[in-house]
Amino acid sequence: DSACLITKTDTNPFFVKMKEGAQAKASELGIELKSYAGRIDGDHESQVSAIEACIADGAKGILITASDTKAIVDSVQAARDAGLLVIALDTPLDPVDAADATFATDNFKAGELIGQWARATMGDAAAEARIALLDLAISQPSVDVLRDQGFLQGFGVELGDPEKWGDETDPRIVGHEVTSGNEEGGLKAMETLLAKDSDINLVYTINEPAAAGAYEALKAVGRENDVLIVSVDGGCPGVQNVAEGVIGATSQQYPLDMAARGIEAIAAFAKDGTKPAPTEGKDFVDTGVQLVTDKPAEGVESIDSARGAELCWG
Amino acid sequence: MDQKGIGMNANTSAEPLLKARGLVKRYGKVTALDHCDFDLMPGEILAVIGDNGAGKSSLIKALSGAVQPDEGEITLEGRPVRFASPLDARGHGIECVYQTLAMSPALSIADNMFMGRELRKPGIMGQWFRKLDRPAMEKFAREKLTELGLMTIQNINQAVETLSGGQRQGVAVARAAAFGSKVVILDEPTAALGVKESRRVLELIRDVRSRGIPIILISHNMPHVFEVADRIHIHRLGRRLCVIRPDDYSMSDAVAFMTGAKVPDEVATAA
Amino acid sequence: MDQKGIGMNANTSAEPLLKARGLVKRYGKVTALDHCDFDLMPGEILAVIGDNGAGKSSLIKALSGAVQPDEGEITLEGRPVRFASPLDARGHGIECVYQTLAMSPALSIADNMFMGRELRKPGIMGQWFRKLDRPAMEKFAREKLTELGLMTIQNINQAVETLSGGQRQGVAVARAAAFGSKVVILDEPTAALGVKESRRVLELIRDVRSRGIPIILISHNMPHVFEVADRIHIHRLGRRLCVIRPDDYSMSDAVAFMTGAKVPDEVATAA
Amino acid sequence: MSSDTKTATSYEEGLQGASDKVAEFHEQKTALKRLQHWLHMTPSAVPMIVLVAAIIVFGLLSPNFFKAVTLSTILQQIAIVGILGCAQSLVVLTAGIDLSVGAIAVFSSVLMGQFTFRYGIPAPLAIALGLAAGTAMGFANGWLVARIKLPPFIVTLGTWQIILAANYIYSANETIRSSAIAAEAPALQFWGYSIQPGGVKILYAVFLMVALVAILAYVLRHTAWGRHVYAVGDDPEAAELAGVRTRRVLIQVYALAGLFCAIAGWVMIGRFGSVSPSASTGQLGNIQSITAVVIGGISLFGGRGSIVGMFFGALIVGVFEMGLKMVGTDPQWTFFLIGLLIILAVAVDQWIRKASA
Amino acid sequence: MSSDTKTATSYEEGLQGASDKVAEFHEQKTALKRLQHWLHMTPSAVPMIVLVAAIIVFGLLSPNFFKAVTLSTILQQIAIVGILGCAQSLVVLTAGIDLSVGAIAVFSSVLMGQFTFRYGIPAPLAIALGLAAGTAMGFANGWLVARIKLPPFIVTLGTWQIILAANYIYSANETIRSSAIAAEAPALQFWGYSIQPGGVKILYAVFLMVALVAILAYVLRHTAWGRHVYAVGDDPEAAELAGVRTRRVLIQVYALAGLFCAIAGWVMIGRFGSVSPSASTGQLGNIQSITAVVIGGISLFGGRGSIVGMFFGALIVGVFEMGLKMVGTDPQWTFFLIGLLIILAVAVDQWIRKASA
Ligand SMILES: Nc1ncnc2c1ncn2[C@@H]1O[C@H](COP(=O)(O)OP(=O)(O)OP(=O)(O)O)[C@@H](O)[C@H]1O
Ligand SMILES: Nc1ncnc2c1ncn2[C@@H]1O[C@H](COP(=O)(O)OP(=O)(O)OP(=O)(O)O)[C@@H](O)[C@H]1O
Ligand SMILES: O[C@@H]1[C@H](O)[C@H](O)CO[C@H]1O
Ligand SMILES: [Mg+2]
Ligand SMILES: [Mg+2]
Repeated sequence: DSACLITKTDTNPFFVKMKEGAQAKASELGIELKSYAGRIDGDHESQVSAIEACIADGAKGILITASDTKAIVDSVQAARDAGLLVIALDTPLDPVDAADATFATDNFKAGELIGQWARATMGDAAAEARIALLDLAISQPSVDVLRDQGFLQGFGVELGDPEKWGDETDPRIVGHEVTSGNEEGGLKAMETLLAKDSDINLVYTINEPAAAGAYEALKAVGRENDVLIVSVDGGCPGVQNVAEGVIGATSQQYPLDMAARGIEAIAAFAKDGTKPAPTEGKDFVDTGVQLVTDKPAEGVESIDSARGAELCWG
Repeated sequence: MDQKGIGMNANTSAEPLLKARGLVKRYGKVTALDHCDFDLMPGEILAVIGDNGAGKSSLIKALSGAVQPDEGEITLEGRPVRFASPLDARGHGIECVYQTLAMSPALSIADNMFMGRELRKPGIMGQWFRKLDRPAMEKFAREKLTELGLMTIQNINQAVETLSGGQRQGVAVARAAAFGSKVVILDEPTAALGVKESRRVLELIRDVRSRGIPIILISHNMPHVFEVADRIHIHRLGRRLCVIRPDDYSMSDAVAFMTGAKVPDEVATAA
Repeated sequence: MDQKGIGMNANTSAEPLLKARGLVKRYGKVTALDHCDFDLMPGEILAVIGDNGAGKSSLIKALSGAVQPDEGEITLEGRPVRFASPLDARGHGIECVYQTLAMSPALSIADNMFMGRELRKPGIMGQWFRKLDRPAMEKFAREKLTELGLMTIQNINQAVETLSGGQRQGVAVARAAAFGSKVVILDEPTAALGVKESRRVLELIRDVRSRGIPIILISHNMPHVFEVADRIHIHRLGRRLCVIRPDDYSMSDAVAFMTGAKVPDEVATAA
Repeated sequence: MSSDTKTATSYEEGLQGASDKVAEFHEQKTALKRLQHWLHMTPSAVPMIVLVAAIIVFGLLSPNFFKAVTLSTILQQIAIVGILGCAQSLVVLTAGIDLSVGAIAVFSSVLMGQFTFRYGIPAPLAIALGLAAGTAMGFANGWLVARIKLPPFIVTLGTWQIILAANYIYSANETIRSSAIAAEAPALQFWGYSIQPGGVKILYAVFLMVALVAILAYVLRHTAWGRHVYAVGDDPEAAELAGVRTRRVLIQVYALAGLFCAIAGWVMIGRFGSVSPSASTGQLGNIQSITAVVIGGISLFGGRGSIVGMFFGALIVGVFEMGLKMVGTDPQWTFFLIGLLIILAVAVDQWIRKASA
Repeated sequence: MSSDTKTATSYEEGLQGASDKVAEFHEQKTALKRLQHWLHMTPSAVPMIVLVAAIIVFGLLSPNFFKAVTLSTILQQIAIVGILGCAQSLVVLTAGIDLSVGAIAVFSSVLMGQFTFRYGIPAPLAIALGLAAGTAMGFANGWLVARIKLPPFIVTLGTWQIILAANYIYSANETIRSSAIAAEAPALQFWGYSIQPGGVKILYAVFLMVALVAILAYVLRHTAWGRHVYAVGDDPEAAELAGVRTRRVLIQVYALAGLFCAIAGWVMIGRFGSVSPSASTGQLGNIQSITAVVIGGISLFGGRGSIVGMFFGALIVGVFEMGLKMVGTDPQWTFFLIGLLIILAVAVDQWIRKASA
């Protein structure tokens, strides 16, 4: 039996780990795994051709982290029609039931957790916060929007259209900049926002590499100790950065777990046609998200960096 | 100062077919044409001679629409004209062989000869599908080259870039001679040609004139010039110095004028 | 078949300075050189004449390293040589003006003249920082052009692309004449030149010879050829038809040989 | 004075009876030579051979590769690149380059979708407007290149960013769902329909691509306009002097390229079902189409190459990507090998040309 | 027979006493004309003027723009693009293009990092090895271009993908963290150190960029090798015939470009602190550097332009990006406006050149 793993890219450590998890489980269960990825984040077309290749190749099932959650639906349907089990990983499809099952982090919640933590940590100062938002890309893919808007909601900023970032009117927001989710982008975006307003004291970042870049920019102007950085991912380098105080708090997700459970589901499906059932009360299997911080805040559940390091994936 | 042609015994009453007055063309610091005048009479072969860099090519480029003069005016058959492009001038029947030949190296001889005036197939294919009539174009091209004696060309579909320098020049001359209807301009057409091929070009020039079409011939070859020209426009330092008839002056005189060794009488008195 | 030079009265005992035997060069379907022989004697001016497309340029390109012949061998001063590039040939003292002139249009006259053999500043700047000695190069270039009478060039730092066709050719000739140490090859050096400028080039050719350097001159200008050449290599259909001395034959004969109107006696008997 | 005239050219008496013989050369006609000559004369043959070789190799490596379904899937995967490649070929033949092809395609598809769904314009009209908009974007490129005389690379680098940003801003990053389109404006998905001879699905889009390639091949080879495109790319100054309206031809080429891109945009809707402003064609379409063009043997310096070569170029890339996927190569290794392929394909091409020259 | 020789050229008697006068022309020397002429003679002046204008406009629009910190931030943001631009300029001057610059930079930085941390090689040696590796990658490009005679676009399109894929495969996408580098191998971060005259921070990287630009400007203008680079780009056949070893020059140019890219990779470590294989320079470095080169007035057809122009080109882009962001435009609009800028800057340049011609 063979299975396919289709990720958004294979350059982001998150997906690298996801692939490792899938590969390990697949070898264990004697399944042949073929992996595909887009060239850039948001590369929808490559994912469509990957699905087509899986169908042509007679795979039993597909694990996919969709780049365009609405647009991929037709291709997913074609695969299901051809008798493949399709499982959405990390990113739910739109509508969710377009896939046979979904194993995902709740990205809005991931954002909300760091937003709540930041608000609780700042206390009264939250009313005069100067917020920098370091987002992913100007095409605003869904994770980008969900985390950003979740963070703002958690922090208590009134959202405009929750389907997009950048339309909020709260004066505490200094600006949004895009980072491509890497150190280089995080650094440049932070430098730019600092030039715009040197009093920034809270930085939201789409992921931990962007956070590391932002930290370098802050360090360069000697503000690394009085600015709060929050992020999402919970990769091992990110958790270590939490331990070292680079990042204040991060929402940890569990890609290895997602992938492994996805492979198990395909193996089961190949054996007797059973399909996985969603988490109770949700329309997807929530693989969980936990806040990692060494400065726990009241009213926000969290684990410390030592525990985070045990669970981390990079 | 109005430069007058001298020695114009015949045709003095006739109106020039192509006339220019006060042409100026500057390239940055260099003034290639400096208030230059020009007259081409109907049916004549007019040679233009002058030192290297005197501005001969610039003059004929201005006359054929390849460059736009900064000042001055041009009239064709008495009507003022402004050529915005070589195609424009061609539309008025002025055909030109430039010193740089103006060929597309990767295209075939036939393609080059018909560039901008391709023949289309008769009937629906041509009218509706705008299909080229290649056999007709190739036949025509072959004929014209044969007339020029360029038989060392082995294949009419050869790319122009594979031809020798002289072969290329032959193709360009054949093109102009075949299509010029009012004026044919040749900028050093025999510069790269052999003895045999040069002779053919001179014959061709006479042929064209015998069809009633006047020719402007730029050449550094005095024997050729004196052999075929009806009148000789001598160009010096960006302007027309004088116009002579080959019967009235010797080659030595012409060379002396154009190099500044002597000053023609009329100009001397006028100055 | 070994083509023999005919009418070689003098120098028959002397060994040719540059010699080629059985050169073949094919371009796809076209054979530009067809087992061609060649001899250049020390200190002579050898003219090469032939129809357009006869293979003259191909021959000198093979001799100067610009193309690699498919077959045949070349000897310089009796030693077999293979030139991998023009620079290679130049290293052996062979300097060539190609028909296409080989200039970089955007660079200045001085840059072009010294391309590949630039002068460096004396002292540390030149040795360590490899700084060019522009004033020296410009001075030299200006002198050489003045020798050729190319005074219409207004600025030695002008880009070559802004020169007239003839001016460009003058620069190329000046370059070769200034640097050739063993052989100077000129492929139609006067094709685009005016009467005055052509005369200077002929004088220059004689000058170079008087420095003991032999010259290969390709030209379609019979009077020039017969005026300056010591011997004339007649090229026809890709090979050497014969070699004549200008004193033994008339221009008409030469033209008849090269165009195939007549067959030289020796060749006729040999065939 | 005519005395010296006569004497001056008297040596031309020698011309009497000059031979008119054409040089004849003996050539060795070995089989190899003849093959090389044929390859040289048929520039699109080289990519075709690479293609056939690739298909055979992958057929041997992967048991599933040699099925009709796989091959039809490859065709449908290259439909968009093939059409963008037509646009790119036109521009490259004029010695230009068009970095905006993908952006024009995506924006045109978004316009078609939004016109229908945001403003309620009937789908066929919305499509026509989308095609017109694409043409206009191409025209703008052409105008800047031909009139303002800016380098094509820089013009289309600029318009690429402008169009892509406009695309995101105008669409507010909203995807229009496939089910909505199928229900309300099926015309948008026209090229996604298929015929199924013997159970093998072939998209209309594939036929469209083949038809466009054929038409363009005809136009370039057999009409005056086509010759002018080559002449402009070969030597624009010479073309101008020879009487080609170079500026007009350039503008037409870019506008036509824009139209082709808009058609590709329409095809994207059919192929992907939905309309998505963040389709990666916007980012990658230019490089993909240029890859097809260059593997197909069209010179980036203009004036040389054929559209059929581009088609084979697109096919080669498609076969390689699919083949490597089916063999199960890791994506990064796929990129690595495609990179090698690009260089190798062109090197082989070069080698054959050189050998036969 | 010499009788007809004499007669044939007898008309040359007319040359006796030929004038040696040079044509003299009266020119109107208005101030405007003189300005135009100066601009024409000083090609890098045009981007400089655009730059100054941009700085003034943004200074007026945004109160914070005109601060030393902002300006030093801009300089440090363009350091990498500026160094990559040096590499790109060299290649573009030879009428080539290098799409692999960013990939070489990123891979070189990864190699320096991994050599140090994976194999425990001392940092200075690891840096030297990284620089050598970058040079080798450039050499490979040059070899393919000069020896196999493949078009530079296609070669570097291929090596771009190959190097980037190799980079991901080799590094397993692992980032080396800034704190680890600072603790164990500070030499890697050398160019991230700064001096702070009057509190304004200036990175060593900025000085390096300026020094590299200055050196390259000298080499191109004042050494024979520099002239050969121009000649090769201008007309390679003519250069070859004139005695330039075109192939050797090409290989040197690409190899040197590779070295510059590797230097940029080293600078990246200093600037970003960490070593990340997925730095966006790998994807975007080529377009960014080409933009700088073209805005700076270097012709993509080779042989024309100056490295100082490239420097101003990089600065213009830097000033615009920063300026627009400070004025508070939305990132999508910034993208849009940068696209416009690219076209406008080159159009202004073209216009001035034309007016002065
Ligand atoms: N595009 C150009 N840019 C700058 N200067 C130019 C340009 N074209 C011509 N010139 C200059 O204008 C002057 C006249 O050139 P032109 O080509 O008209 O001379 P010509 O009489 O045809 O010479 P030749 O007999 O050598 O062909 C020359 O000094 C030349 O350098
Ligand atoms: N690069 C090339 N590719 C193909 N054919 C060529 C090439 N160069 C020359 N030829 C062919 O070789 C033959 C000889 O050309 P060559 O240039 O040597 O002639 P030539 O004697 O110098 O003529 P001309 O007097 O016109 O300069 C011609 O038929 C020409 O078409
Ligand atoms: O959801 C994933 C991961 O969380 C990663 O951090 C970045 O890419 C997103 O798409
Ligand atoms: Mg001229
Ligand atoms: Mg020749």
